[in-house]
Amino acid sequence: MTELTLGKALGAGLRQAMHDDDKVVLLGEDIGKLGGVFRITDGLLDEFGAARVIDTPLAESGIVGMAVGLAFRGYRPVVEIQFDGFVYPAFDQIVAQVAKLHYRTQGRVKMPITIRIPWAGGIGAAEHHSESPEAYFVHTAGLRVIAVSNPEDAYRSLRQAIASDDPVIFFEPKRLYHHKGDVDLAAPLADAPPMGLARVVRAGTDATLITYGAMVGTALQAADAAEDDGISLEVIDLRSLSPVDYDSVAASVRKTGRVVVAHEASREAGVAAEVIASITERCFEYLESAPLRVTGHDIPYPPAKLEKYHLPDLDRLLDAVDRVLDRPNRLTGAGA
Amino acid sequence: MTELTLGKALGAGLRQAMHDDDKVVLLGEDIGKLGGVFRITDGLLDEFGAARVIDTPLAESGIVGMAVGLAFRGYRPVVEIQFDGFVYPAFDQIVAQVAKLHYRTQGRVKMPITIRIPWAGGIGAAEHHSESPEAYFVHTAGLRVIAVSNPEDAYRSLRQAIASDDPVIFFEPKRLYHHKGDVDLAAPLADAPPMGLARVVRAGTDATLITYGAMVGTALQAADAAEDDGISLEVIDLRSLSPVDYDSVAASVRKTGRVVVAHEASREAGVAAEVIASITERCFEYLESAPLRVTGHDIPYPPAKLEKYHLPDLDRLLDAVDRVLDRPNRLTGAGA
Amino acid sequence: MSPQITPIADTAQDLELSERILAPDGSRVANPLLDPFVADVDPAQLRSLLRDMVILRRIDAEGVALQRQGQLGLWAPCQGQEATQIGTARAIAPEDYVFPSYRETGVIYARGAQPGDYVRMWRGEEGAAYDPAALGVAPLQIIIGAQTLHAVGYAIGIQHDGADEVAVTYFGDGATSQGDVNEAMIFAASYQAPVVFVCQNNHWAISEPVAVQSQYPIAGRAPGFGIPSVRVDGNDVLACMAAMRWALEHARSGKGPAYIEAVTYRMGPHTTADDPTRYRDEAELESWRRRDPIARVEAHLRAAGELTQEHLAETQAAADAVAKEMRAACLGMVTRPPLAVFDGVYAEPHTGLERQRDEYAAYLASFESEV
Amino acid sequence: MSPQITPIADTAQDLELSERILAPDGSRVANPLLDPFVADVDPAQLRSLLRDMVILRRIDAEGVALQRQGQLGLWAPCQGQEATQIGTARAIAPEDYVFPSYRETGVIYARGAQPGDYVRMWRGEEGAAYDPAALGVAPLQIIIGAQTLHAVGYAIGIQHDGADEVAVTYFGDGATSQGDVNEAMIFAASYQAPVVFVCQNNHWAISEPVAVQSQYPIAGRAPGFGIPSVRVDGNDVLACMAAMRWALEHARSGKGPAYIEAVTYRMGPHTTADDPTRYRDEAELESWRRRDPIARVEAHLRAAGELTQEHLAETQAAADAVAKEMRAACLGMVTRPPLAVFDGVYAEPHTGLERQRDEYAAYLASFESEV
Ligand SMILES: Cc1ncc(C[n+]2csc(CCOP(=O)(O)OP(=O)(O)O)c2C)c(N)n1
Ligand SMILES: Cc1ncc(C[n+]2csc(CCOP(=O)(O)OP(=O)(O)O)c2C)c(N)n1
Ligand SMILES: [Mg+2]
Ligand SMILES: [Mg+2]
Repeated sequence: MTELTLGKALGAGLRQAMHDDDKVVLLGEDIGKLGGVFRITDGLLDEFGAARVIDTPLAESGIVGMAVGLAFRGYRPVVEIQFDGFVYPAFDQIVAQVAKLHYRTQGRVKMPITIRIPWAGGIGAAEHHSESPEAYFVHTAGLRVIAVSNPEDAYRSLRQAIASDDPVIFFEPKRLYHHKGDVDLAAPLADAPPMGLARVVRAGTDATLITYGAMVGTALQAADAAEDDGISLEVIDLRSLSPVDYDSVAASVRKTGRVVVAHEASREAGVAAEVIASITERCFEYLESAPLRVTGHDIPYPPAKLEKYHLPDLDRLLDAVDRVLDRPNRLTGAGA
Repeated sequence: MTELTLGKALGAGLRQAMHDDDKVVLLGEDIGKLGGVFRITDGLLDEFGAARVIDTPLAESGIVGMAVGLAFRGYRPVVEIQFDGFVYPAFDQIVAQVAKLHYRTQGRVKMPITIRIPWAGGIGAAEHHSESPEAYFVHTAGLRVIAVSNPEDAYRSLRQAIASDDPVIFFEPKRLYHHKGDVDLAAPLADAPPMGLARVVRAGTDATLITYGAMVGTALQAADAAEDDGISLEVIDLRSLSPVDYDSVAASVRKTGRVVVAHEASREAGVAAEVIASITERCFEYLESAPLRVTGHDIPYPPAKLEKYHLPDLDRLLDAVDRVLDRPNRLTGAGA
Repeated sequence: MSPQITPIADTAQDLELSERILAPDGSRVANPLLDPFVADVDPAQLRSLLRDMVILRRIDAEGVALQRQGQLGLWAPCQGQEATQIGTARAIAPEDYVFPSYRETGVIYARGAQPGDYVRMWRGEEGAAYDPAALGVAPLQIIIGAQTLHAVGYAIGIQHDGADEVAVTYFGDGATSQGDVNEAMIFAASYQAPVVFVCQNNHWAISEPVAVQSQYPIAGRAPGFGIPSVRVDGNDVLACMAAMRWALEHARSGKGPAYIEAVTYRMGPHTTADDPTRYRDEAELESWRRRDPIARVEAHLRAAGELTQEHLAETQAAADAVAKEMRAACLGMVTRPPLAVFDGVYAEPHTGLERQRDEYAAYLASFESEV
Repeated sequence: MSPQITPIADTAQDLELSERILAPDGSRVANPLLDPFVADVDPAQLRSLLRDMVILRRIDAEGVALQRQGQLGLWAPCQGQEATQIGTARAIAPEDYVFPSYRETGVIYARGAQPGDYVRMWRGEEGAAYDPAALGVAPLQIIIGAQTLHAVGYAIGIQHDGADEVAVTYFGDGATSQGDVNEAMIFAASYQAPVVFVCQNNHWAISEPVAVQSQYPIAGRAPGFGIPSVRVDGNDVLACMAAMRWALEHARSGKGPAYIEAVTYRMGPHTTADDPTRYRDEAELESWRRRDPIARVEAHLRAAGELTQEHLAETQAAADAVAKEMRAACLGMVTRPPLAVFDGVYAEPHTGLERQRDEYAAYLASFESEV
């Protein structure tokens, strides 16, 4: 085990993937000499050269379109989108080409493209630097969507994403880039659990708290706080947003009967809506109260000074937990 | 009352809006001499001239970006995207600019842009000509999303969309363009119900069937068929997908306790997920069975010869109705 | 300040502003720029180019007929563009790779398409018309301009592989307005990628004349990006072949991308769903009929005494045979079973979709058990 | 085939390939192209340009300082680009409208920004730094290149209104690779819209040298689209002003769009979050220090005996005063209350959002009632 930040774990994952398969090439803005604005690709240019760590012109549609062409040629491109809010110029290439070419050709043309997206808010950034666009990609058939929450998962699932013959949109929570955790760098990929599995991060019995990305940490804090109150929360890190591992989710819901789904992204037609609709379909008879969503508001990401009023935090999670448990709010006494 | 096809009703709506406000300008590919590939703008070039009915270069991002600039200048641009699948090159301009500029400027800069999208499948078309991208826009805060199902609504709500100071993504079901209905061309806009209201198209008591666009017709057929079986279905046409008129929806669900939500779009994180999650939040105690979704599969839109196996049809609706009513399948006897 | 290129006054002026080898009347024009690239083309080769153009026109007519008869959902005719498509495509090496739009029937023909390949997609049977690897041609692309970036990416792959192949991309005049096509030029120039851009300027993007996209010669854009370009008479098969050989040689020899604008004309409707009488003059069409790419080569060969009745008859027979095979392939196509809608969405198992497939299979099976 | 423009060998060669009026040492160079446009600029006016550049540099330094002190989340310095920004922006008429990127501090200064306007956005208080209508400047744009299309749309609006205003858009060298910027040129040329494109080629897009985007002069692209362009020494305030006057006159008089590439240099980091030592040589920076846009004007005025200690002292005092006001405005900013996150999402009531707002208000209120 090696202690690494999430950022370094991602870098290690890229490095290992490039060693494992010389068809893996990295493309993006500023990923070469600079090592990316988050330094995820730091050192890779020196190690693998400019033919495999490619600084591109400043055009996201161009980058993803170029990745498609490289995939046609048998490469496994890994694209870095500089920030979440800059993926939209590439939306057409992702939705109409990356996601559909395998289907269009009945599997004759593979699109083993990984699109890494530094993701989500809470870092006091300027507009477009804190977006949570995952639902767009979850809604897009033909893509897989991964969201990581810790260094170990980051290292493993990035390698899995790159090794996958399917296109993967890979979300990296920016505000965790400097969070540390143990990573088993030597663990063979073959022994790893499949990329699509969720993880019960903490077992519990009273209610299930489902989330992903940076909010997994908040959910664990909520579970701690709830425990002080005698409430046992089960926390699930979805890890894969498409497909969602509904077997694990349903098993938990059947046990607890109460559910909160949380994410930073806005609410309307977001991932939480999907998870709740699916839970309701599968576990209706087990539900003891209405599953609730705790999400960003349905607003554009607000200016940095106001983001704390947008992002779900510990208190909002606990408030929802209280509500699914039909308890008065533990903080305020309201709702009794 | 005048009998018009949905296509003609839209044309009449544009014409009226252009008469009402000379800041209304139309932009798009082939909307001038040709009158659009669906002839919706037929005659408008002759009537209003090339300064107000503007054939644009072939670039959707350019078109929407140009609309943004016109809005800055005080115009009310109405954009025609030629087909649903061609809106993605404009995604960045829509999501990062059209949807956010009003918020960015705290209301100082208005974006009264209407983006008309000939929409959805069932017309035996080639790839990218049958897409249902509405969930992307529903998930995007700052936009309003309208989907019409008949000439009367089309005429009225298109005028409302254009008159609205907010950006509206306006979905027009292609396969209904030739469907006829009565339109009151003289009804003053001021007397019309607000754009965001849903409509109970058919009252019923046993279950609520919620849908929008071309599937409203299928839902009505299902209600007819169910009636023969002694089942009373309430059919709701959402009309507005953002905001959804949850007051109307909830009123129906509280009455019937059973819900099917249907759309052509794929399922994961689609509009039906949103509607079901919201219904569950609001009406949990009223639900007698799990709300079900009947949707397109989570696949890219298939080749034309296979589209009938993708699009929800009467039988799939009835099958879901039977399931929410805990009845054996009325067609097959299965599930008993 | 910078020198302005002259705008094109009218479509008639267009061809005068482009390079040619064969004049509309079939006479040979000396062209120091292009001649060297087709010095080897003897009458036999020219007849073979003519033959391909005639066959292509026949395939195209069959496509229109099949659509009119309800056998195809749509067809995008390429009548009038035979010289551009055959002339350029015949120059491409088998190991090169082509990224076309949807109108390149002649290109896939030249790459060895099988009879069913012309119609499979337009009939709505499959997403791709043919096996890309078999032809060295990416699937027909409907999203305007998207394929140009793919070609550049592929070319960068060629470069990394140290291969001497070339990626070729075809697109229309309308497409030149798309961001993607411009980004493709920028990426290609930045990496000096071995890619050839072929703009088929057929004067129309559906109902919009090329002047909506550009009032200046489109080929004039490439040099600003650092890409050498040539503007050829797209109805002159020799000029097209010569230009393409130049461009391929340029790209193959490591000099980076090259750009061709072939000035041609779409004689038919945009697609079978289109009614061009709404937006274009019969007179314009008529003027282009006089520049027919096939008539031109016939006139040339005939004047040289190199075209016999036998040649013509053989060609016509070959064309009819291809059309017949194409029709038979079309009518013989068997639509895949319902569950095929789920095939090929993912390369690896996807639990969500598998469940949907199972549910739908059970649903379909419930009808069978009914009987 | 088409004439190739010479690629730029190195950054030093850059300025030689551009038009100038003032040489780096402050001496005046005859420029028949540009001179007529600044014939009226007397020493007093030149001093006023210098004054603005000095004040801008001071504002910029204050922005950096405020960021370092934790008062701003980020700052995008424009040090080195003062001549480009002041020279061009001073030529723009009040009724014209500007669509900037995020680095145009000098442009909003020249348009009459208030002290708080420089920092409001970077501090994270509001999405837009200032009232667009008050300055005739659209909000700072972070999405690279998006604003160029807005300028074109606005210009088309001007055209429809029959007004003689001009829309101006600023963007970087990196931005020229974006589809949007190319589409903007295409739309502008198609409609002959009164828009002026100002590319600030400051040699870097974060860590990428301009050669990644283009190995050829960027201004060379515009003519291919039918847009006349000029490449000016962006560190020469007179050349920038002259070029801008030419471009504005061109656009205002109905001749359509015009394009300026101002060749300048970003002396500081990309933003305060950037560390340029990772990717660029001190030697390159040093060579550009010798071409400082402010020093150049000072040298010129001093040599002409037109710059006194008093002038300099007055300017410095004015700069310090602006910086002080800016700091005070920054420190005095009051963050809006929590519920302000909901303000301005829609212009008209939205039932879904209203409900969310009410719920959140009730949730917040529940804490208050707690006490
Ligand atoms: C992104 C996108 N926008 C719009 C369309 C609709 N469309 C199909 S063909 C066409 C015109 C294309 O013109 P051109 O590029 O000149 O090619 P041509 O059809 O003349 O071969 C348009 C607008 C599309 N297919 N894709
Ligand atoms: C669409 C988009 N992609 C990426 C970014 C991230 N980004 C911000 S500034 C920048 C470099 C811009 O370079 P240039 O256009 O030369 O402007 P400069 O910063 O030099 O003024 C990049 C890549 C962005 N803001 N928007
Ligand atoms: Mg064309
Ligand atoms: Mg720059």
